[in-house]
Parts: sequence; structure tokens; C-alpha cells
Amino acid sequence: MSEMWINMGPQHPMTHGLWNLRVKIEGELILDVDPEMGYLHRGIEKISEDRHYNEVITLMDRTCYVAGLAWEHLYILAAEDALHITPPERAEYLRTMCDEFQRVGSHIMWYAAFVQDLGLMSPFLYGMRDRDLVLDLFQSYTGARMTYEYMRVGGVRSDLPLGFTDRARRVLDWLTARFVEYDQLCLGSAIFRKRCDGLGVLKATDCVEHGVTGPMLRSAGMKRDLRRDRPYAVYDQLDFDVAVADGADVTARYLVRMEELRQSVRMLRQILDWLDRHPGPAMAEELPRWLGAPYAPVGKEGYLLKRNYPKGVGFSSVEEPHGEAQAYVVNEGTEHPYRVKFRSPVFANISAARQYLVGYHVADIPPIMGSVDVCVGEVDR
Amino acid sequence: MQPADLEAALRPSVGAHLLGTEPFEGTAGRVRFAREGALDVFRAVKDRLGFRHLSMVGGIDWVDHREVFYVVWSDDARQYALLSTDLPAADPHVETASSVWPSANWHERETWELVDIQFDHHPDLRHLLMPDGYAFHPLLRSFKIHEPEDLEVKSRHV
Amino acid sequence: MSNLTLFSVSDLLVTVLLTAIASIFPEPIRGWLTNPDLLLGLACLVFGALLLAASMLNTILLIWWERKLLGRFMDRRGAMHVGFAGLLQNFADGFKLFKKDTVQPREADALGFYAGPTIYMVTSLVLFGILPISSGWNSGALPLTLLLALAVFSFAPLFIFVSAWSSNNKYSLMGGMRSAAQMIAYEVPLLLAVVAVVIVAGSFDLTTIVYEQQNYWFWGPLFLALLVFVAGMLAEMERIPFDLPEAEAELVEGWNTEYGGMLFAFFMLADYLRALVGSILVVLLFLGGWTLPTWVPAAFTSFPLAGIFWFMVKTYLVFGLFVWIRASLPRVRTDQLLRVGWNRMIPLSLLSVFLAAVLVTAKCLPVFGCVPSPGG
Amino acid sequence: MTSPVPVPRAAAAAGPLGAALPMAGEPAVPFLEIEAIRSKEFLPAAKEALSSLIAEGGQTKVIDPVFNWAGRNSLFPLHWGLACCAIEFAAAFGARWDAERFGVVPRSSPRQCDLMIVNGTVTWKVAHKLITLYEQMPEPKWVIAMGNCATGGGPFRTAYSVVPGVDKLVPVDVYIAGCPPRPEAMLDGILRLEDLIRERKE
Amino acid sequence: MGGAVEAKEKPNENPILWVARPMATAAKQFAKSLVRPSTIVYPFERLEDPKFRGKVAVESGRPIGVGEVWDNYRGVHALNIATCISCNLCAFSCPDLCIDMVTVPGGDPKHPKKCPQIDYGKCSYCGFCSDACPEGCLTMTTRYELSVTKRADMVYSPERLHEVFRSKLPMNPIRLARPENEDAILLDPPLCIGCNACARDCPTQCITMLDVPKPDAKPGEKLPKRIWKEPVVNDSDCVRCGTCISVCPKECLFWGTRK
Repeated sequence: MSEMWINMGPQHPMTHGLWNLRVKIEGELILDVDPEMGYLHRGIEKISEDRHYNEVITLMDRTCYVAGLAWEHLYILAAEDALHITPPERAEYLRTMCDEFQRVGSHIMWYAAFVQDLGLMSPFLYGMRDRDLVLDLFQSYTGARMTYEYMRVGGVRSDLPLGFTDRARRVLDWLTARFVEYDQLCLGSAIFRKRCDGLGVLKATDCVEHGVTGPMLRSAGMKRDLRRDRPYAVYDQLDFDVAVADGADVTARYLVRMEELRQSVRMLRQILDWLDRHPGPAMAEELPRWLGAPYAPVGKEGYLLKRNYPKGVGFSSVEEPHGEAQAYVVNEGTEHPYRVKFRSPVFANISAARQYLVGYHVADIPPIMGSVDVCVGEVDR
Repeated sequence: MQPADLEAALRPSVGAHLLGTEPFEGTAGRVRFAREGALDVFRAVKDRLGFRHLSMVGGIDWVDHREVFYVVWSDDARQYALLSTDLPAADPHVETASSVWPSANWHERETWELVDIQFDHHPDLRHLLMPDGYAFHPLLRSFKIHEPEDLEVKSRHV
Repeated sequence: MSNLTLFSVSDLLVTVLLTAIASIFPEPIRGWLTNPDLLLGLACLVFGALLLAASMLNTILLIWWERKLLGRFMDRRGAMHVGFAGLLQNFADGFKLFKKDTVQPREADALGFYAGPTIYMVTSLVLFGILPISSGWNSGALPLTLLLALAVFSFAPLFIFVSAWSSNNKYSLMGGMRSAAQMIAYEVPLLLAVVAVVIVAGSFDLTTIVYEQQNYWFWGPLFLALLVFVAGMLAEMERIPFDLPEAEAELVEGWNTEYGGMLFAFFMLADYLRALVGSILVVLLFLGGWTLPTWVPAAFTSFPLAGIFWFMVKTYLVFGLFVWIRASLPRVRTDQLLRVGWNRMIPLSLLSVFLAAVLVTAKCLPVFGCVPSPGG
Repeated sequence: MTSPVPVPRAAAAAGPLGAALPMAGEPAVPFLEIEAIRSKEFLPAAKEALSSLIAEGGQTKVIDPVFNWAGRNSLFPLHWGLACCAIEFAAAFGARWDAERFGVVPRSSPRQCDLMIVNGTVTWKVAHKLITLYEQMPEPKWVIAMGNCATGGGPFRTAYSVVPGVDKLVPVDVYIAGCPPRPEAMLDGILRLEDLIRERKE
Repeated sequence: MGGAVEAKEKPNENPILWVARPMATAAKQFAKSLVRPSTIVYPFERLEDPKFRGKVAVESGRPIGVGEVWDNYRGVHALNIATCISCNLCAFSCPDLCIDMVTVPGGDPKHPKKCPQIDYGKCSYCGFCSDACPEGCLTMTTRYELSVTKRADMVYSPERLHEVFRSKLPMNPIRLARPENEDAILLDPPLCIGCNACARDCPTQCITMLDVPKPDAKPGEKLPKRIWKEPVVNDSDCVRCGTCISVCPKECLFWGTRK
């Protein structure tokens, strides 16, 4: 066969979302790739400029739909920074718990989708089943399965229901046992190793050059994790390890994510213990009236301007399940953020696609792109 | 690292283009520079200060002028730093950072597309998020969003 | 029992019916109607129709079996709301596909586009006609049934390639190419594994091979050959882990991407028909066909159609093994399949041929037959 | 307003599964019980079909209902994910809800699909691809707008890049509200579509 | 602070096990689900069923104590028309602008009673409206099935929402506490003209117009033309809906902290 371009997407089983990978192939060999994004560009940054600070939270859940709470946390950190508000400690713990449960849910979702790309269906079902248990937990305290709208500027919407921590511990026990099965199905399988070893190699120096972060960077042997290097919320009070591997290939990414799952479970147990021992308010006391929990509305435009609310710029960076996400919120003293800018980790990870795809085979595209863990919602925003 | 450290390290090499440094919560500081010396500042920040990782490029439309900001990360200092430069709204040009940090490529494409900031010598300044030929720059303040118009609803031919 | 074959049944049916009809008519017409040649031809037609019905029913049951089994492997229930326990689900699928439009892409080559699935279907049906399912199933013992079956079996990649090429889709084309490339990998070890069976059984006739297994099933002495044969069969049937031509993750639906409606139904049916035939071949060659070990009480083997019943039980269990493999192993890559085929499976199959030859010449086969022969 | 009073969904139209269903079943309904509930609806229909076959025969009485039954019980949706709802779409095929129970099997090629579930925000950039996919699906075909974004643009309808509802591009048969709809709600939408196909006698 | 842990695979074992181990795992799962798969047979079993409460355990992979999980699920709204005070807070707080206040029978002709009408084709179920509702008359229930064949059927009028309320579905119990230091409605006395608009439109009738003494006009000074009354807000009854601020013709009411 001579050289030809094929379009993998926007409707293609490999993409897990709405994007297009244009691939130039000769036979089965990949000569060049050109990711084409923007099929899910929903103008979230623009819509945010028309919304109150708390109302932007509803968009954050939909920005990255597999890690909604992590993105809520990201935005909230930047917005609180811009608005000069400090949340109570219990709210910080609750947010950290949300982050870690979200990481568990997101990584399990990744596992389900990734192994399905290799042609193995049953882990998809197992993964979805186990993820549903995490979503049950989310539903019990946020009230929704995927779009939580849980965090507020200055705290969180509501405290945990009765008996939550016990239920959560039972789920963690169940999940810990399942992780062993996950490994047996994948690492224990000769075909899995044959398919994934040495695939999609992206060395640490290239990762840094191209802005690749998260499990992809850690799989290249680079010990960088914002939770440890630049602790936000209460990560500096938790005991955990950063998962790294040195293969820089698909297997290494699998190993890193699986280890992160275990570390998340370890952190969650500490957080649940803390939450049991320290009751307290989950909302900041000193809030401007229009940011108080039950009240989103503002009486009239210009309310803040009239009161000379201090201006500010907020910047935050969190270790999202896919990598390092950043938010930049400009507060010009009105009810609406003047400008909201997000940095999606997957955005950078996909932009380096040429580095880790060229030279492999067409059949390698699904595992490699699967190991990148694409979430198009946050790439296109 | 403090803003003073940034200033001290940058002043000798690119002092001419340095407009000042200021503290910025959660980062090592914000470096303001003139756009003429963009490339020198980028190189100095990357090579002399060790900010090897470019995380984000963004633009803000301040109506009378536009601002481009770069967020960079140093693995040694474990800190972020912000670089920003102001561009006149009539002529929003700045040198591309993608020759220094390859990861700037897509970020600059997006910033050009949404905030209308031209990056000179960019290798591939195409539309990224919007379809080719989209004529507007949606994140400018002059671009207003509104409730959708009523379009014709398709129905099945029975 | 033994003289009641499927063909004799259809022959009897035709004879009785035609004689009854002919009795109405006056003499010359009655003579033409009861012409033995006509009877034979009609009996052949009825035989074919019965065979077709049996194969279709079996295939549809097989799909149901896979869906339910796969569901349980995946901790879910599978089709259950259409018909009792979902038994009618596949009929619904079939009827629906029958009624749906068939879209022929504008640039597609019409002849190949329509001929490909049709011939694929026909070859798979022919296969089912060749195989003896019980002692009374087959019309007559052809001397070389095994060779014929394997020859017809390996036609498929050709027609897959034809239909993939003519549907003018890049994914289809790549699927077709893979199908052709894959054939090189598995055909040789598959045939070599069969050679081992033939050496032990001393015949190319499937019925004879089954009767040779009355003392001991061949899976014991020829375990190596069984492994190679099952792996080759998985590739031949294009099932996970060797379903590269329709690798859903990268090649949308593989070579049947452009097919919809009845032609797609043909592909699906033929795929499962081939899976059925593959399982049947495993049962025939290695698991004793329709015979049971002699220690099984006679009550289990003496009821009517016991042979077919046990044969089908074995076939469905073997297919269950294939489903099990599908539920637990990922897909391999083309070059890996080729490497496995040439580097692992061919030496193994050669070894199994050698072992078979040693077993036969050393006359140590009866070691495996731990029970006396039923025919005795 | 066609129905001003919202009747409980389970009692109003529990799909082909009988109107006598209680709002909620036992924690684990025994399989045979489910079959019994289903047969209450299935057996009279089969009896009627049989009697009409004996009485009149003909296409409209027997052949069409059979194909209608087949068509509504084997809906193959297109396997694609647009946005958030795609995750719930996938969850509906997960172990807990298992949409395959109803014969709903996602296919990747539009040629083999009957049903396009638009599960997420449709942007103008993807609009013509969506229309192409719709046209590639052979007749008869249906469209379900899943979630608010597909129904009317949802929270993003004011944005510059979002189509305010997929019904501006292709005809939609069933709308499922929710942001995103739960997997149950998606299954409910599919059951509603099955009702619709039966009513329209397509 | 923790260090870094190297994620390493187990050392290679017998290669035959490498195909056998995943198959054994799948077989284990098969045996487990042969007895009882984790599937919920949806139209027959419903997760939100109170009967599920506490009966299904996580140990089998079935959902956890489902009833408890469903306590504060955010589904379709329920509206108690009788207690609705037409304060407009829900429509104000809706980020998706899906709530319209429409007139329902029951109000007096001068001040028609307005209740929320919700378009579920736009609603994103964020719960801001029920959080903002000061009377607790707009709550969210566990109903989630909302498939319709016509787009217009997704618009729930107040009467339909009231029907949901009467169907006694489990409702979201979360009531958010008011902040301690709530802002109050303050008056800028020199601007007020005593027009009574705020007191007339206040949904809770917490504003009373009190007389203020008419100052004696100094020679040469012209008294402003106004009614000599001023609104006084009863903070404990006030729901902070801001209606008074928006109807005030002189913009003399504003938010502030009461000393």
C-alpha cells in the first residue's frame, strides 16, 4: 500500500470523545500524525465571564466530565485566591477527599476504556461496575452522579451524611481487592505485555519540552507531583508516596496509574479518619453576602463596584487525574470573573502526539492514545 | 524563589527589556517585560533560571490593550513563575515562545484564535478549536454572547 | 438407529409425499412423478433445506449462548428481555437486518460488494453440510471429508478480501489486508496439527476418525496438536485474541465497516457458522465426536438422537471455551500473530506430528485408552 | 402541553413491560417473575397475532407486526461519545445497568446502526459530520437526543460554537432530559422509543 | 512528606501462567456472577426504591446501601404552590436561566402570584434554586426519568411541579443554613421619597412604612417633594430576595451590614 492519510475520528472507537487524529500511514506504519481538536469547544471560558463566581462551578463539572470535582477544586482555589477568601479546614479536607475519590473514579474509568481498546471487553465491565460504587458515594453527599456542583467559593455545599465514612471504607476495601484482579487481567497476561511493552515511549526530557505532565511524566521516571511539590488544600498533612516508573511506555503508565490508585486509597483512609474526628463548619464564616451558600443571586448589577470590593488575580494549580491543571481567574471587582483561563493537562499531552506515535503501527494507536487518557471536554473546553 | 531573585537573575542579561517584577500569590513572582525582548527573556528564564516547563499561555483583553501571560515551572525550585507582557490593541504582536518551549505551540494557536494575539514566526498558526475560516475572536470583550436564535426544527418526512 | 440418517429421513419424506400426490393422477403422470431420479433430486433438495434450517437454528442458538455466557463472564446478564431469557433476541436482530436498507457506497464495486458476503455465507454453509454430526447425519462417507472441510474453511479470507477491497473504504481495506496476512500465519500449523490426527487415526474421513476415538479420545495423546489446533481455529474464526481484521479499536468495524442490513447479517451469521464449524471440528478431531466413554451408563446414550445431543453438548462447551478466552485475553497485533504462527506454532505442530508418528510406530497408543473399547 | 399532569413514569408508560408494574420491584426480582410479568403482555399479543393469521392472513396483520417487533427490540445505537452524557451512555452498557438486556448493542459503523444517540454537546464544527453519520445510517433509523445539550444546547446554548439542539440538524424522535441523564433515564428513553415505534407501526 | 514509590511489576514467572492467570480471574468472576450478577434489572428493580435501603451490600459488587445514597439526589423539582411566596429567588439564582416566573391563580389581581416554571431541556440540575428557596417550597426529588417525544413536554408548569410534590417522592432534605453575618437591606434616607413600592412588592410583607417627622423648612430652603414615610425592614422575616431593591425608583435601598 502506498502512503495515505486516514482520519481516526471524530466518530471512531479509539477516540473516546470528539476529536480527530489524522494519521499518515504506509501499510500499517505511522509516518505522521496531526491531532485535530475543537469538536467539543463549548466556549466555557467565555460563558464564565457572564456568570457569577458560584455559577461557574456548574460549568466546571462539565469541563472534564470524568474528573468534575478536581476541576471544581481547581477553579475554586483560583477564585478564592482572587476574592481573598479562606475556607475552613474541614472544607479543605472535604475537598481533598473529593479530589482523591475523583482520582480513583477517573483512573478506574481510564482502566476500563484503555483495556477495552486492547480488545478485552470484560475489564470495561468490571471497571464500570467498580466506578459506579465510587459514584454512589458521590451521589450520597453531592446529590448527583457526575455533575456534582458541590464546592462553593468559601467552602462546600453540604457536609457529609450520616454513616458516610463507614460506607466509604467499605467501598475502599472492595476496591483494594479489585485492584489485584485488574493486575491479574492485565499484567498477568502475556498478550497484554506483548502489546504494551515499549510502546509510545516518551522520555522525560521530551515530556518536559512538550509540557507533558501527570502519569505520563511520572512514567518516564520524573518524580513530579504537585500534591507533593506544591501542596494545596491539605496534601501537606497526608502521608503518601509519588508513584513513578521508568519505562516511559504504555506499561509504565499503566503501572503508575495503578500505584496511584493504591496511594489514593491510602490517602482516603487518612482523610476519612480525620473527618470522623474533627466536626466543624464546612463553609467560611466571613463571606460576602452574595457568595453565601444559599444565595447565588445579586440584587443588582454593580453591587460589588459600589462597595469597592478589592480586585485580585487568582492562580491555582492542582494535580488532576490526567496531570497538572491550572486556572487563572481575574477579579475586577464585579460579580462576574473578568477572565477565566484554564490549562488542561490533556491539551498538552495530545499536542505532543507526534512525539510518541510516529514509528509505531496502526494497531498501536488505541493503546498509546488510551494510555494518554484523553478527556476531550477539558482539552476543548 | 522570590521576585527579587527573579529580578536579580534577569537584570544583568535582559535588563533592557525588563519592566519589573512583582509578587504573585502562589508563585515565585510575576515578571513584566517589554515585548521587543520577548525571545531574550524566554531564553534567560529557561536557561538561567531553570524554568524548563511552560505550562500555560493565555491572553487577556483589557479593551485598551491586551496582555499575554506565560506560566512556567521550575523543577529545581518547585515553583511557578508568571511572565507577562502588554501589547497595544491596535497591533497585538509578540514573538513566539515555541522556539524556546515547544509546548507553547498549541497554547499560542489557541491564544491567537480566541484573543487575537499574533505570534510572530509561529511554525503553525492555524485554527485549533474553531473551524477553519472562523472570522471572529470570541474571547475579546467586544464579542458578546446571547441566547440562541430560533432555528428551524427538522422533522421526519413521513 | 444407525440406519436412520438425515438423508434417509428426507428421502422417506419425499417418497411418501410424492406417492400420495401421484396416486391422484392417472397413470403416465403417476409414473413420471414416482420416477426414482426425480425422487432422488427432490430428496437432495429437502435434505439441503433441513441442513440449512439446522445450521441456521444452531448458529442463532450459538449467538445466544455466547451473549449469555459473555454476560456472566462480565458480571452482567446479557440479552434477557426479548423472548424467554432473550432467546428470541437474535431472531429479532435477524428480522430487523433483513428489513433494513442495504446501502451500497457510490464508489464501491457492485459485483464484489454483493458477491463477497454471499460467497462467504455459502462456503460456510457448505462446511456445515460436509461435517458428520452424528452417525446418521451425513448422507454418505466421503473418503476425504477432513481435507474438503479444511479447504473450504480456508476460502473465507479470500472473499473477505474481495468484499473489503470492493467496499472502497480505507478501514475495510486494511481489515481485508490483515485477513489475508493472517491466513499465512495460521494455516500451516493448523494443517500440521491435523496431520498428527490423521496419522493416529489413519484416515481422512471424519466419521472414521470419530470411530477411531471409541477407545480413547485424541486430546490425551495429541494434546500438543489440540493446543495448536485451537489456537489456529481461533485465528481461522477471527475471534479474540486473533480478531485483527475486525479489530474494533482501530479499524472501526474492520472489513465489514461499509456493510449494513442483510449483507451484514450474512457476515454475522457466517462468522458464527464458522465458529460453530470450528467447535465441531475440535469435537470431531479431539473429543470423540458423538461417542461417550464406555463407563457412562447406557441410559445416557440410548435415548433417541443421543448422538446428536451429546455432540451438541460438547460443541457448545468447546465454544464456551472460546468465549472464555474472549472474555479474558486482549487482541494481539498482526506482526505478533505472524511471529507466533511461524516461531511457536509451526515448531509445536511439527513436534506434535513427530510425537504422533512415534506413538503410532511404537504402538503405545492403547496406554491412553484406559477403558476397553465399547465395540469390544 | 400535551399532558398537563405528570403521571409517575412507571405507571404511565413502563414501555412494553406492562402497565401494572409497581413503582419499584423487590430488591432482586426473581428471573421467573420478570418473565411472568413480561408474558402477561406478550402472550395476548402472540395469541392475537396467531388468530389474525388464521382469520385473515396477509401482510398488514402478521408480517408487519413481526418486523415491527423485531425492529423495536433490536436497536443498535451508534457507538460514539460526544461529551459528558457519553460517560453515562457507557455506564448504561456497564455491568450495573447492562443495556444489552434489551438487545441494544452499540456498533461502531453507522451502516449497521438503527439509532443515533446524540450524547452530548453538538458544536457547529461537528455538525456536518453528525449529519453525514445520520445520512450514512440505513433506513429505518431513529435519533435520541440524550441530555440537555443535545436537546437544546443546555448550559452552553449561549456559546458561540454550540448548536442549540440537535433537532436543528436531524429529526429527533425522543428527547431525554437530564444533565447528564442517569443510565436508567437513558434506558427509559430507549423504552420510550420502543413504544413510539410500536405506535407508529413502522 | 512521603517519598516516591517505584511502581514495578512482579518478576516474570512461568510463561504458561501468563495466559492462565487472566483466564482464572475471568473464571472466578464467572463463578461469582453465575449466582448473582451485579446487574440491576432496571424497569423491575429501581435503585431509588426505599426497599433497597441497606439490603444490598457492597461486598457482592452490587450498589451500596442504595436508599441512603438517594436521600439527597437532585432530580425533578417539586413545588408546593401553597407556600410559594413568589420571591423570584429561584429564577434569580438559576445559572442556566431555565426558570420563568409565571402567573398562577390564587393571587390578588394587583399582585398576581407568580410561581416558577422550569424548562427541563435547559435545567442542569445544579440545585441552586432549591438552595436559594427561602421557604423550602421548591425542592428536588428523586425522579429522573424525563423522556419525551415532544420538546414542549419538557417544560413543567407550576401545576405540573405541584403534581410532583403531591406524588410524595423522596425529597432532597438538604437545607442550607443562612450565614450568620447576613447582609441586610439598608436605606439611604436622603434619597427615599416614601413611595411605598418596596413595601407593596415585598413577598414576605416584612417592610413597613413608618412616618418620619417632616422637618421644618428653613427659610429659603425648599423641602423635597415626597411622602414623609420610610421603609423599615424586619430582618428576621426578610428572605433577602432583593425585590425591594429592584423596584425602588430612586435606588435608595442597598445591601449592607446592619450595625
